[in-house]
Amino acid sequence: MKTLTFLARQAPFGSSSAKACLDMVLASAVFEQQVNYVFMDDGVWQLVRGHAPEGIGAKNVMAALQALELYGVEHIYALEESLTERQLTQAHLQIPVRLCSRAELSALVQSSDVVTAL
Amino acid sequence: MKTLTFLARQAPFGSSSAKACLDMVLASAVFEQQVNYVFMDDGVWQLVRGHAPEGIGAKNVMAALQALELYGVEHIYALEESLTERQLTQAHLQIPVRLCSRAELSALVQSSDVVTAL
Amino acid sequence: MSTLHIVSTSPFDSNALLSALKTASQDDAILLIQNGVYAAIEAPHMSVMMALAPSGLRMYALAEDVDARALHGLTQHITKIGYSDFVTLVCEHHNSVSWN
Amino acid sequence: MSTLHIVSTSPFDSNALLSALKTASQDDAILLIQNGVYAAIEAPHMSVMMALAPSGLRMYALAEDVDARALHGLTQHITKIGYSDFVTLVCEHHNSVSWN
Amino acid sequence: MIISVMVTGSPVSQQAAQSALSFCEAALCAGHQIYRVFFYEDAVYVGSALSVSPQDERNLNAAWSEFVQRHQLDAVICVASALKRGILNNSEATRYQKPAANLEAGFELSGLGQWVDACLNSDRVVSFGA
Amino acid sequence: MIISVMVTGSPVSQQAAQSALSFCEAALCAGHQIYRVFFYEDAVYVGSALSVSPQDERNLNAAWSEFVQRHQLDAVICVASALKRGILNNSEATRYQKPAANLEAGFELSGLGQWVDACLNSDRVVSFGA
Repeated sequence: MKTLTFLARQAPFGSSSAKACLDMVLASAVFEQQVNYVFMDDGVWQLVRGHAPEGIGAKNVMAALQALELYGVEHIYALEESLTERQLTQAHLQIPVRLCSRAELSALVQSSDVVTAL
Repeated sequence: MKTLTFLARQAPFGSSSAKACLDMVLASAVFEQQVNYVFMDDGVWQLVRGHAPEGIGAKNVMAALQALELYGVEHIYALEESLTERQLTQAHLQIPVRLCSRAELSALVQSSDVVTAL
Repeated sequence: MSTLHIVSTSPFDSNALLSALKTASQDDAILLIQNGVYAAIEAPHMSVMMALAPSGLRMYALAEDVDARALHGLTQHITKIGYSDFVTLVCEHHNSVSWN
Repeated sequence: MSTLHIVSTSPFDSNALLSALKTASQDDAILLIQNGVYAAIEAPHMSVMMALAPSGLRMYALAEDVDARALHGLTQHITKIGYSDFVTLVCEHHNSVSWN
Repeated sequence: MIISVMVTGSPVSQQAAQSALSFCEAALCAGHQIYRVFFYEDAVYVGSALSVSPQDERNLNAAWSEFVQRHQLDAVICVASALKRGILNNSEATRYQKPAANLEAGFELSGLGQWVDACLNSDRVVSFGA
Repeated sequence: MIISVMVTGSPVSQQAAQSALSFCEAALCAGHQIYRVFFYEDAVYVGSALSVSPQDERNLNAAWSEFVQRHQLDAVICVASALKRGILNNSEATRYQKPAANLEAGFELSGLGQWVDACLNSDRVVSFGA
């Protein structure tokens, strides 16, 4: 088993990156690897509760975050600094996440076998 | 005759934007319109003398800047603030340009019929 | 003679908004669309950036993009508008610049 | 256990370098490629950003990308390397992160 | 008013082509005339007839094709951008000896002159990028 | 070492696919083994057989195709990314009743599982984005 860490860094709807990262996380979970899913920079916007993208012709792709636990993805982090910069708190988020500091992120990255930032 | 203003804002080789903007400028000149070609933000890197993109499998697209005069494109500007931020001076540039201030840029934009930022 | 500045990228990861604000004249307007709407939140980082705008500059954010992203508590200086107002803004201004 | 951080976008228009610098540990390395190489210039704006790096962090810039862009006067903290050294760096580090 | 629209962003990985379509719909709805829609750079992928969307997602290429045909709009795809990206009509496929064409119905391949012409003949030009 | 490479950027409008190719060439040159190259998101356009470059410009799609065939590399294009973007092999074209296929020689369409498999079987994985 390897440790695969994903850094979700882009906002949810302006580009396809958020969905691309989520699909990689789910595929890794299907292969029963150790997955870390970290939301940072504009990626923390992906976690926000209440997305309603019908008006922009998009699917609510981030609704699948709710299914992460079913897939066995349990190590979900948000970089505290990124939330703070955007005036976001846990109360704004649609799933519970562990807040992590820069130092914790650094350690997580260093201890992973493969790190993918999308 | 209309005044078409182009704001070249991206660096020359990492994306195709610089070439796309140049092609639009040349097409506008062929139609004998009044063209303003403004280099600003990372777009000022397009003007730098000595590009050697062979090592990255690219053509030296910006060599065509030399031909602008032949096409009748004479209003070529660089935003002074953008040059300064990047420690660039006229001596680094492959063609002579008029330095413009933010206020001059604003006036240029407002007085144009069509403005394209690429 | 006034210009509509359309900003479509996130102010946290792009200098598009900054360039637009510094280039805008006071009778211009700014319209935030796509990820540009994140600039409409109340946050210290955004206030600092918005302070660079000429005084009196009108600011709008596209409702469809704001709602998609579930942004709440927009700063009061920014008016939420729909696509039909977007079209009206385009017509009311002499020209537009799209900052990506 | 150390990480190679590969930064490919311009520091003037993207927060990729900033994120990489803040995430890097002191035994990591940064490699600038593509438009990321613009971070290698001597400029006050870049010095401020680079000061966020942990002390001792090694910094490299890919020669092919530097030369393509005709960058001169790189800051002395950054070593110019070619693709074969890029491969060596990948092998020498436990993993890599590509910041775009 | 007479309005022209330029699109430069990729239809699958960016939002520009969706925003542009909504804008065009609203412009027609308000009684304006669309002189031309010009697809440039990665936006030329809008013209691919081969794209297949997941069943629960909207196919933006199909939506654009349907829209321009229903309103009989002049929808021009920049031929230089298209050739580089492998978007070909029958005559380009033949000219370059490629095995297939893939240009969606409703779109025409032409040069940047069509964009300049749109600038000259429109009251307003709006661009949709990234 | 055993190395795998992922590419996510568009071959025409971004530099990622060029950087990735130079990296792969250097890796082979240094005696390393490339387990797989995985094309994801806009990088799947590398697999278009219909792209036509101006005569004085390098065709990166052709260069990649030639490279993977010469070295008999495992070059996988993400099928989900490819379908959305209109990159089809014969069987997908038939399945979705599309008029043509356009997948370049040397590439195979497959799922994200191939990327996870590459992570498990490689000593190093390097990504090339924007």
